Amino acid sequence: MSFVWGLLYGTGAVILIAGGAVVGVWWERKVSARIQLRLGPQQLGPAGSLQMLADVPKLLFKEDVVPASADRLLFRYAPLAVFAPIAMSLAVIPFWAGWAPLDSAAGVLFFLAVPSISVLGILFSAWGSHNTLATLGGVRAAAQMVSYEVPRALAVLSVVVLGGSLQPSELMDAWRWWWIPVTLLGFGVYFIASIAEMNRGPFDLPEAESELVAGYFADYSGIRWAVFMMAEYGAMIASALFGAALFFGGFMWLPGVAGLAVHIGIAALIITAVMWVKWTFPRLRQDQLMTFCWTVLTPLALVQLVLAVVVALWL
Amino acid sequence: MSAHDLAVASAAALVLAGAAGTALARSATRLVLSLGAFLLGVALCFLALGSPLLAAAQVFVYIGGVLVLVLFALMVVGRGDGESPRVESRHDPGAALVALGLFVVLAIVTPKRPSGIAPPEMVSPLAVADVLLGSGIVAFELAGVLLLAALLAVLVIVKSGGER
Amino acid sequence: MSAECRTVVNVGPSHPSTHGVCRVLVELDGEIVRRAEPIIGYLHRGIEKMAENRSYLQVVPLTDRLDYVGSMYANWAYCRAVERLAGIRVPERAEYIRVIVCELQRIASHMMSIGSTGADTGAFTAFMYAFNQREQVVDLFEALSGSRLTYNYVRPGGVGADLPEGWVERCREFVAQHPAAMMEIDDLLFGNVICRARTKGIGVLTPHDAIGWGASGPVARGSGVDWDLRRDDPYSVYPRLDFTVPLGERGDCYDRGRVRLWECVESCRIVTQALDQLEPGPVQAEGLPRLLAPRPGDAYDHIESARGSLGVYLVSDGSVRPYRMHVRSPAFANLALLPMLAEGHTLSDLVVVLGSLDPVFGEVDR
Amino acid sequence: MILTVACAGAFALGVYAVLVRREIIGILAGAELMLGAAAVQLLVAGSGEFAAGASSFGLILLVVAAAEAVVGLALIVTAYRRAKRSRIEEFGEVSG
Repeated sequence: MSFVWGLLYGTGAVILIAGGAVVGVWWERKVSARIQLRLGPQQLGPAGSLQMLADVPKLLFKEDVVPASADRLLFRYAPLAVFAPIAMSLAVIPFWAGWAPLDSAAGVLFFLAVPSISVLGILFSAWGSHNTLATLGGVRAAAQMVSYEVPRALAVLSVVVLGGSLQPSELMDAWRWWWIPVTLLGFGVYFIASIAEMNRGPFDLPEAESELVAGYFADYSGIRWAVFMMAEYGAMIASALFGAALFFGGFMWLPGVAGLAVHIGIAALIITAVMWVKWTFPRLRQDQLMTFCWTVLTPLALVQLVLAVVVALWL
Repeated sequence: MSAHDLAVASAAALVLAGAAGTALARSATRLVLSLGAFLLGVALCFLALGSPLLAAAQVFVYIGGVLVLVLFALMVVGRGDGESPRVESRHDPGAALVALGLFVVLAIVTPKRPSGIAPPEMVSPLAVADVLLGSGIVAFELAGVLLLAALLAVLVIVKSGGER
Repeated sequence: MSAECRTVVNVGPSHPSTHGVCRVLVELDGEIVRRAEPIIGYLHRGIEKMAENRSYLQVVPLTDRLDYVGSMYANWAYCRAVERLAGIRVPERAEYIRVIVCELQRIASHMMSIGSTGADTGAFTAFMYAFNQREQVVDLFEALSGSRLTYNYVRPGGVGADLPEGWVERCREFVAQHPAAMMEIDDLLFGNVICRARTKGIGVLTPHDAIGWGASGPVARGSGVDWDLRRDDPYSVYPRLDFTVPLGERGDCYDRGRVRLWECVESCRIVTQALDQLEPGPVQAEGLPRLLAPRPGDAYDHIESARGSLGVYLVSDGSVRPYRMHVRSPAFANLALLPMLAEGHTLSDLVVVLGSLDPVFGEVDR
Repeated sequence: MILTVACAGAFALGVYAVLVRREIIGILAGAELMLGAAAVQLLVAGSGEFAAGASSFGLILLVVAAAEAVVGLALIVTAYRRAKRSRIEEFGEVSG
């Protein structure tokens, strides 16, 4: 029975991410166009909203090129290894009072742990491509994603300390509105570290197009490339939904379906902010990226953790 | 055979297959893939044994951390010629005999749980925290000290290597 | 350390940040560039040789293809050499128009450079803002010459055509809004903390090296070398115009970028003054034959292009075709600095350094 | 039962890898096999009333093993950068 449920859930997650990616790409094109004095897509459908209907078949029908010198096994399945963990991480997001698709006792840890598997996929694709630029991108990705997991986990931990549980549903039951000011710093850290985790600007060094062309997915085309893109948007959606729940209460503001709408609304705002940051800031350099993580972000996360502990003890 | 037994059996199979691949693989790619399978199998074992906390920690620390670092080291060490680095073994009947003997001894002497019993109770993270911060506080603190020592050791190693 | 593990990376010839077709052979130690060697010639079309088989007027379109980001400069430098060779006097209105279009061209070219500084550091939005300005200049040029990239506008003896009706007003409108737009781009790009961190202290060129390696234009001025042909070897009507030459202090990528930015603002001042002083009159020297055949001899003349001192050397054997043409390309001399400036920085910085030298490979390879 | 046998097998394979591998990364992987197998066996043995204690000790084991792996990898990379070799027998020649 749980097996059937798992299959259903998996299909749902893939559909959610694919749909989210389609909407997200359109939205990103519109947002970036507004920021850049442009109009963005406007020919197909109202405000170009059907543009992705033209883009998706293009990606599907593109030739699936595997470089002759690539490690075929790694090259072919690396995109899935990047995508699958991110789809899995959606499972522990609390969408409803007392309910998450997988309401595990270690759910919050699960959300932090599982997406980190996708680093392996990135490394496999970088290695499998047999391409110097891709390898450089992979090495950068490994260093970056392993490092930024630390402040991200610490930031989430401060909410866990307040709630006293790693179980998403229990945590949300304990959620109170005054957590927002207490964990605001933590949200800042979570937001920045999440951008680094999903390899988006200004932390998109692994795929920096100005020096590494496209880094670890430079050799990919067609549907496999699209899976990488879906993984990126999936990570953005998952991080935004999880952050909206933990740091802003998500569905707690209104009962029922309205609460879900509020949750998704907050997540959409977070996603828009992620895009805003990407299209405004230049890219960091590798050494600056690591220095920022260890000397700014991690200490800030620790300060937030201490603050949360003090508040939790005082209560 | 219940669903739980099936899960345990598949986790055990993953552990064994991954371990065999790790010990015997010739190319670094296969070694890392096998090690990943083994570590994932261990995480599944933890889950099947009722400790989701340990399973998540295993994934977080090992697959997201240590395995990535292994790959990282392989990429640093193995680049240049571009080929996936070979990981040579010097197969030795003596070593095989030692390992086989160890296996037999271990399989016999280690305490077992009778199979076919109901899935174990889930261990809640709170219970683990009680133990770690209660009777296990010394071990917990020692682990922290060890981590700090490891961090310093790595810094010293890398720095001394960089100067030369 | 004898056994460093080095990776060799080919940046180019087809690569997003080489600003054309250049290949930089980079030896990396981790992320650090140990050696960067630009390999040029991918865009070599033999323009100097082709010029030997065309009449003097027919060479002008060839010079368009040298620096395709700033065609007006090569047009003008070539025309000045021809005029010196054949002793042609250019009407005053034509000289003013030349100054106006070349200063506009400086803005257009610097916009490309500043925009790609943004693109090289990953700030694509700054690129779009810069190109918005560049497009307006290109629109002005299109009204003037009919094309948007290779204008073929400055001709021996004058310019191709007089200013069309309403052009002066459009031009005034553009230069009136441009300084404010520049401030906005400055704020967006060089005011950004990440961009500062990415460009300050990167690729430092000392004034001594700048002079020694023959650097010119914003690259030399970014290092504080106070050298501008418009002022120091005055030509055309520049002595009648009031402008300052912006200088950098540290000679890093940041200073080179800022110098370009301020040059754009100064160009606006020059254009405004030139428009004010513009008098009606002919735009072509009268009595020029269809086929120029200067007396045997040689001539060299240079102007300050957006990239530096652009010189053209012509030898005539008395026939209707140049016997020999040689172009002194500032981009070529500036590009030679790349190995020195990039060494010891990271791969990401190499891209920024290359962008700050602003090479145009049509001119480097010729 | 199944788990115990699998763990014993994994542990023995780890010992074998440590004994026969020539590449340091291979040896390190063998050590990881042993530690992982031991951790699972710990949880098998400590089920029932000791479950929480076993989990806690498993967590500490995890930390220790991770620290070991990271120090080992740092040694590998540094040694490689210094001497450009990563095979175990070649280290006899390295001095200082």
